Amino acid sequence: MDGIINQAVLNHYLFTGALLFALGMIGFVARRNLIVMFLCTEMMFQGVVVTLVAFSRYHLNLDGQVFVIFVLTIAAAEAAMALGLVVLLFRRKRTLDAEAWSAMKG
Amino acid sequence: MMGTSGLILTLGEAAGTAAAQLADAPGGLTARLIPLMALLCMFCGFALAMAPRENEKGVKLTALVISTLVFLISLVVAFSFDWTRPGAVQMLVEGNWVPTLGVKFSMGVDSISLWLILLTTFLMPLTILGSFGDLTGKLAGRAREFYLWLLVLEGALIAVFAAQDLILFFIGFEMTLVPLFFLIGIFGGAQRRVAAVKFFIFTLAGSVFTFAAVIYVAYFQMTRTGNWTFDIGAITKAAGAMSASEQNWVLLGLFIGFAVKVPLFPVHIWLPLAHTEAPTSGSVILAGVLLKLGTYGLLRFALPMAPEAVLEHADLIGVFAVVGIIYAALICWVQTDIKKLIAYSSVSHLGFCVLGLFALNQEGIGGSVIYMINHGLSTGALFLCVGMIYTRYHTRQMDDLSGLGKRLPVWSTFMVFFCFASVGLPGLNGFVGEFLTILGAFSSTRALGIMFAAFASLGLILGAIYILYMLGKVVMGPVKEPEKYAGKVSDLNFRECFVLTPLAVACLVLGLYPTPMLKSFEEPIDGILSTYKQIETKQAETAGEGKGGGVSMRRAERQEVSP
Amino acid sequence: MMTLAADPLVNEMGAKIAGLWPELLLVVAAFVVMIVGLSPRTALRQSTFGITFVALALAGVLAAFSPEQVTGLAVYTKIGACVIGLLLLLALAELPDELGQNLKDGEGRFDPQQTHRGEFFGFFLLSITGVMLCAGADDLIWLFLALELTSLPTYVMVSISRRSIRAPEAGVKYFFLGALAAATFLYGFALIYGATGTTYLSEIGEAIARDGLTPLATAGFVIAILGISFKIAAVPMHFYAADVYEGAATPVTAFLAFVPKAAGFLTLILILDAAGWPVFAGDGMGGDGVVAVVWILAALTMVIGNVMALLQTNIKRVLAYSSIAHSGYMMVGLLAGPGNSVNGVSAVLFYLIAYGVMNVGAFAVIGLLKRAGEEAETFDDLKGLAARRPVMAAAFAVCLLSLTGIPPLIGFWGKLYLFSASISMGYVGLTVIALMTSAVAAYYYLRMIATCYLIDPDRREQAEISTLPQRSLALTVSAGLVVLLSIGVGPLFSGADGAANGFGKAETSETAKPEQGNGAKGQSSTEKGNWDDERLTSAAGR
Amino acid sequence: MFETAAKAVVTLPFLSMVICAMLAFSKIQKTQRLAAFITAGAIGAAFVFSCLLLKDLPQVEKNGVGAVGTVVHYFDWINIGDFTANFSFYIDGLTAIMLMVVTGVGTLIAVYASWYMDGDVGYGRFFTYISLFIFAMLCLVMGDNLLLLFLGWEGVGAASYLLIGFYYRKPSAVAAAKKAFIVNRVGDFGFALGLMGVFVVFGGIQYVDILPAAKALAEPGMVTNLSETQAAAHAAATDYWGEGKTVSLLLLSIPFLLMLGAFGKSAQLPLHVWLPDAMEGPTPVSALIHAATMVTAGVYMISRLIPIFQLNEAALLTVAVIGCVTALFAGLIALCQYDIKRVWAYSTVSQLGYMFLGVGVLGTTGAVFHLFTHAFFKALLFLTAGTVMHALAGQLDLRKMSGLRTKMPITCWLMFAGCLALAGFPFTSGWYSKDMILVDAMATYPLLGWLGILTALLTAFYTFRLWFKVFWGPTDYEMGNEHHGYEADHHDEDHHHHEPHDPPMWANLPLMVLTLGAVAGGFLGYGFIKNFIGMSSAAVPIDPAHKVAHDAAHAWVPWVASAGAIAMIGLAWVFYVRNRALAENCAKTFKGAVRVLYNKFYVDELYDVIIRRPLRGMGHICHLLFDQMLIDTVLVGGIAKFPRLLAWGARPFQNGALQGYGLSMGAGVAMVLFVLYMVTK
Repeated sequence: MDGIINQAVLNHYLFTGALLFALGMIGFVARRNLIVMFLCTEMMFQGVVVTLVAFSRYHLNLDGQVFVIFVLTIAAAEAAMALGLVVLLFRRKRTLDAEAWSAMKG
Repeated sequence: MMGTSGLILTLGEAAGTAAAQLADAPGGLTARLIPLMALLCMFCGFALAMAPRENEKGVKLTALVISTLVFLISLVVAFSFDWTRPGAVQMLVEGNWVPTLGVKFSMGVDSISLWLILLTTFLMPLTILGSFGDLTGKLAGRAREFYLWLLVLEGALIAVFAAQDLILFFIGFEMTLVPLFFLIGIFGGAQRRVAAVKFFIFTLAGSVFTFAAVIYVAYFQMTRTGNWTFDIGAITKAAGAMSASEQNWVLLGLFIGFAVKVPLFPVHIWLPLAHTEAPTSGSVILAGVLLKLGTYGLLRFALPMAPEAVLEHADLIGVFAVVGIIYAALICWVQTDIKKLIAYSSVSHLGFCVLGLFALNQEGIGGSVIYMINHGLSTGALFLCVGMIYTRYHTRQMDDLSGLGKRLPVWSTFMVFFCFASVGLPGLNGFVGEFLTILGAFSSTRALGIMFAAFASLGLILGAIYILYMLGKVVMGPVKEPEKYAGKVSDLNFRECFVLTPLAVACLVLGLYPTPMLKSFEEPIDGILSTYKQIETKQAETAGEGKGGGVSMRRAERQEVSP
Repeated sequence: MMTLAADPLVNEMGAKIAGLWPELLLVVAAFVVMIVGLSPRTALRQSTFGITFVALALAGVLAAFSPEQVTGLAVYTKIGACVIGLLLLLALAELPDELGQNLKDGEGRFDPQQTHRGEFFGFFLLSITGVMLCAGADDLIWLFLALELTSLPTYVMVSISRRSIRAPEAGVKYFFLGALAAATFLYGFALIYGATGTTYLSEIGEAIARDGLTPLATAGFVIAILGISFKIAAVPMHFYAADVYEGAATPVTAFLAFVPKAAGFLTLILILDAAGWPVFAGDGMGGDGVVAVVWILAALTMVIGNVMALLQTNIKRVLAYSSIAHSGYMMVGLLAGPGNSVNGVSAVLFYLIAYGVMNVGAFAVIGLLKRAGEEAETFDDLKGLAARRPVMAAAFAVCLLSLTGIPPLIGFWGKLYLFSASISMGYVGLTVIALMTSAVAAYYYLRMIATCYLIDPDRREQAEISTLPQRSLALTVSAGLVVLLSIGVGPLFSGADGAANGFGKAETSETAKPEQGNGAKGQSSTEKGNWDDERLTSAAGR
Repeated sequence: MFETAAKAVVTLPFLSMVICAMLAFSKIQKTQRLAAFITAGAIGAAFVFSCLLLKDLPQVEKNGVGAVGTVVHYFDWINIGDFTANFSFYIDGLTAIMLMVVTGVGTLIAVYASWYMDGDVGYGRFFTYISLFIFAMLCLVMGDNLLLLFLGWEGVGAASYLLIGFYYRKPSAVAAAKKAFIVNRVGDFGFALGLMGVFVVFGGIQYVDILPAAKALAEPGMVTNLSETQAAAHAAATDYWGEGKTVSLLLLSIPFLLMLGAFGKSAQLPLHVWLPDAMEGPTPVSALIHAATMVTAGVYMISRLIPIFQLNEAALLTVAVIGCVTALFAGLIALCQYDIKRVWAYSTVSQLGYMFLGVGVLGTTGAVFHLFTHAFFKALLFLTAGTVMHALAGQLDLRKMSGLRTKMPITCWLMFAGCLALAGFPFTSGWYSKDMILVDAMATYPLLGWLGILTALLTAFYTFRLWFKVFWGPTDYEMGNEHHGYEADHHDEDHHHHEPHDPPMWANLPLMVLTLGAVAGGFLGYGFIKNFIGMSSAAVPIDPAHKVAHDAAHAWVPWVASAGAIAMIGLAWVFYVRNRALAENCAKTFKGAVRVLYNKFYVDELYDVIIRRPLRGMGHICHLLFDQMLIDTVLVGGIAKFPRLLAWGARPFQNGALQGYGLSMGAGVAMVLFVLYMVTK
């Protein structure tokens, strides 16, 4: 294992990860299409992934990267579920607008 | 690994050990009578749920028989109680309940608990007998539930008074809410739902503070000894060492809960509503026994656990008590509903009770305890009387009723008698407590003082005013009845007389010969006051070194003189 | 702390597997159920329930005889999950039939696309497996996977649980917000990993003990806690709860109120343990932030949960908010941590089981109420229940009173335990808030009881009461358990206590604690200087 | 024997009460008669036992030390801590006198009442109450401690309440009963506080403890061998609070507090208002309770506790002044009343004023003597008035009767004897006792003495005004419309009411005995009373030489008073026999004064405006404003609303939109991180 990244480089990666995470969150709030919203959560996951990988390199161990593999797996599973769910929803209301699903409140 | 043996298995095991522990209690069967009473009430109460709905008579009789049986058992307990040492907790039954927190199922009685248990068991059969004619109309066919809850209530009350474990006390304390909630909510008047919910929430909201204080005191005890226990004796012993500010908080916590239960001005507001809406039996037990849980709690916990805080704040509490006495009495005077009037009079009377407690001397506390019992008898009887009127005329408005002395002479005689007892006529029971509590406040060297006694005594005048006002309207005056029932009602029947007579006799006996009871209170009260004596000697010592200080000096001088 | 050796190289696969037999059994059973559920033969399809039931029961027995190396926490959780799982299963049993998927009597043509029966029980088993795995986790990755295993099936269960349009709505809200929360706690995990350089909980714990809670670690823990508070429906991640609970079929709601919550709390216990119970970190160790955050969140959770419940007319929403509030109570215990005399962790574990039991009872009643084939879930539907079905009403009342915390029911014992722990850690203020809010809670619980008992039934307004034997059984059993456990509460107490024994007890015993503290401090002061060296050596070791 | 007798005296009326109550409940009209026999028998037996006590008294007294009475323990009553109050009796000369009065007059009146109440539906009930009253009164006079005194005190109050309200369907009777009890309670309020003060200062409330201790305090040199408790009381009293000030204040205020009780019970200003109204009760009740016995309890109490009153000169002066002013005040009102019983009622208030004047100037002998004689002649006057009322079917208005001498001669002359005694005609009983008080008063405070004489003149006038009006002049009367206290239904009107007539002989017998007492009680009882007071705690030690000188110097007082009284009788004769028009002209001339007097100086109205209405208003305010508005709605309601308020605040975040929830969650996370940053910074 070679190429220890230093604190400064780590910070760049971390910043990138945090940015992705935050963008994902903003996107989730700002967009109305369910599929786009789901992609935004995926983006948040990717932010985490970047962070994990950066730390992994920084600490010089593989825990982080192992973690990333599992995160990606779970993300894939979620994507599959999301697809199913979106299909189910679209069948019921013929729209993917998140606003359409706000009957329950209070 | 810990706790791996499976929940069900351990549960069974624990039940077995608990049963074994119960069975191994020393002293044979008599020693186990107290939990027996409580459990008998509970089990039989719940068993009533399985009784056939049609067999109302059977249900009534069963309830009566069970409560009478419990009364008899309590008499056996009273006779096997060693009256030469009334301050000691006797017939103690202990079993581990929750070892992790040191919670025990422990019941035992000293003289104060025993008298209050006797009050409960004495009132209950009479109440049940008195309620035989109550469930009519829409409520017909619901006798099962009614007597179920009454019996459960009795069990909970016995548990409260006999509890020697704080958690057990608290369990009983809170458990009383449920039966009364249903009694008021199902069998009450027009506003019964509001009343039931208000009663429940109000009391519960108060008692959460008590709960916090209880846990804190138990925790404090743990820090002193290293073991968790909720044993009342142990906790009380340890609690005195709390710092002043801790004591203040603990007192505040305990006080809020108990004050609501008492109920003390200004948190009395649930009581008139609960009383007016409750069925007669509910009112009787509510006024007769349940309110005493508050004063009993203050006596058992607040006084011994936070002595310094009590000394500091007794005057303030006294002010609330006195204001309550006068305030409630004034309100009584403008009531139009007889039951509401008596309900407010309870607020006024319980003010005396609290005042006596915080006088912190034998006279005051002894008076307060006997007041608890006496108020239970006389006010309970008054509620029964009002209930008898209500079953006849279906109204309790003073404007609708007048001159019943002519129509119902026997009832009127009882009514006047109990009113006199309630108003504190010497020779009847109400007087003993009322006088002693005021005397305690008057002569107290630890707190309160003459002005408290003076203002409390105004309650005597106002008490006479409102009670006579009510008598003058209802019993006396030209005959007036609701037209629907005019001339159709009959005087008390044998059953009703049979309900009221024992109460009247008890009122008279306790009014003329309360000394044995009072004497039996001395020792337990001494136990409570010993904490205060210690504080005073401590203060006297420090004061002896420095400059003389108020309270302790007075006390010290008195002690020098009296022996 | 953990029984497993810290070094992953010593990690013997066999030993680990031996502790996972219950989980393995459940996973296998889940697959079996999924396959059998697709069988065209009605009898086989209907056997899914039986298989699930037997599997759960067997898993419970297996868990009870777990080998030595399995932690007390895991064993306790597994048994608890199996017992409550069985209750939940009883409540859920008739749900696929209620959906009218032409399965019950084999009438109509079999359409594999229309049947969810197998999936339903399969997902159910998988989710419970997730909870069990959570308890045994010794690694952040494992924890993450277990949490997701718990959650993912529930998304599906919610979405397909009802024919009503509300079910997909609940599903979409649950799923999307769940993903958001998952990303959040994952981010926290990443930061924890970053701060300590390891994903092993025990090593994280050592690192924290060594270095204190660095700002990065603190941020990691707090973000993780925030993310996980979605699972336990705590502020600020509670928003979904009411809508999802309302939208899902009632038995599924009961499931949601227990299973993810249990997983969440287990996770919180584990990561807070890794954080060295920040409370003890006290001065200089940087735990103040975590404590403050948990304090505030607990208070807000209790307050918001309880007050919002007051406004509801829908019973399921009321219970949803009450579920939020109960999370708040448990957070109070969590904050106390292993405590210095009463183990807050064991209090939380106790309360989880207690809550699970009474919760099933309360939801089962609602599950039995129907109006025009749909769920009847408003207060009006409860009117006169006592007169019509006294036993059912009594069981309902017992569960609700227990939720209120009326002694001597089990909810009271739970609160006693929680609040003793928090008071003994000095959180008197928080305890008072908890108690006051529980008095507020009494109002809405009482309102339900009052509606059942005190309001006379009006013929036209009456809801139908369906006769579902298994759901009724679930109700009866849980009410019975509430009563039984209330009286014989000691064993459950000691069980929870044993489960939490691993946490803090040794540290807090009078002698051990100061030594450890000193040791940790001394270590950190000496080794802080050559942080880089250490990093290098550890890297070389790998 | 002595002890048994003492116990029997109290127990008999109690048993009688229980039996009568049972008879009353039985509702069998025939057995009701039995109640009268039982009551009269019980009280009579109590009288006999009292005589036995009397006989034994001197012997017992010789063994005692000084004026300390004998204590007979019956049973424990209220004992707790340091506080002891038993059912024990304290028997000395004063007790003996009171016993004679209570049981003696009580027996006579019970016999009379058995005729008077005949045919009333509440016959059994009436005698139950009478027994209760006698029981309580005996506790009052025999109790060995202040609390038992208080028991009797309140007990007679309750009996009085029940008896005044005997005709309970009459609103006026109900109001009067209520008033009596409540006004008495005001007095009892003071009494109870005084009692407690006594307990604090003296460490006990038994006479055996407090009386010697009080004497020791007043004259420190006189008692040398203080007992332990007394020493304690002494020490405590001098320096109880550690400052020496507060307690002396308490000690000084005790007499004032006790006095309030006495004023209430004995209807002195300003608590006199209840007694005239109390005449709503059956006449025997008025005679027994509201003239002869109960109302004198205040005098008894002050006499009994005279050592404590002696500790405060101002208190004694207050008692004397109040007594004197009340005497005059009530005498004035009596001049202008038209209701026979009310005249006698005001006269009672006035005579009680004399007694208070007596004790106020330390003339306890005179006061108790007057109490004794007054019991006889006032009972006689009331009973004869009752006879008249009975004869005229409840008619009591002086303006509606005249010249009844011819119809009921016996009654006429019986009342005449009573009037003479009341007016203080020489050598009647009233002359002896009243003038004893006047001499004492003149010797101490001459002004009060002269006011007393003035009152005596008024007394003579109003007494004979009544007698002349009723029995002289043309025979003319208007029947009342009452049948046993209630407006008569015409169909059951009793025939023998149509013609006024004397009662049967056996009913008149008690009246004759009373007449004997009224006429001869003075010179027969003079030595007896003096002797007994000397043997009691009420004896005031006075230098004998001094006393003789005083008496000699004021020997003129009785003669002046009686001369004036005779003159006033003459004046009354002029006004009400010779020329009745003259009286009416006079009344017209002084119309204003007459109206004020007729309306009793508007005291009732004043009390109504300044006390009753404001108090009831306060009740309404407390109920509506404080209880319902402030506490229930604002305070409790507010607290109850608070959680909902919070919930309304939180609700907008629960808007049901997916993004909204996402936003809230994100914002929540951000805020938490911000807080974290602030905390750890």
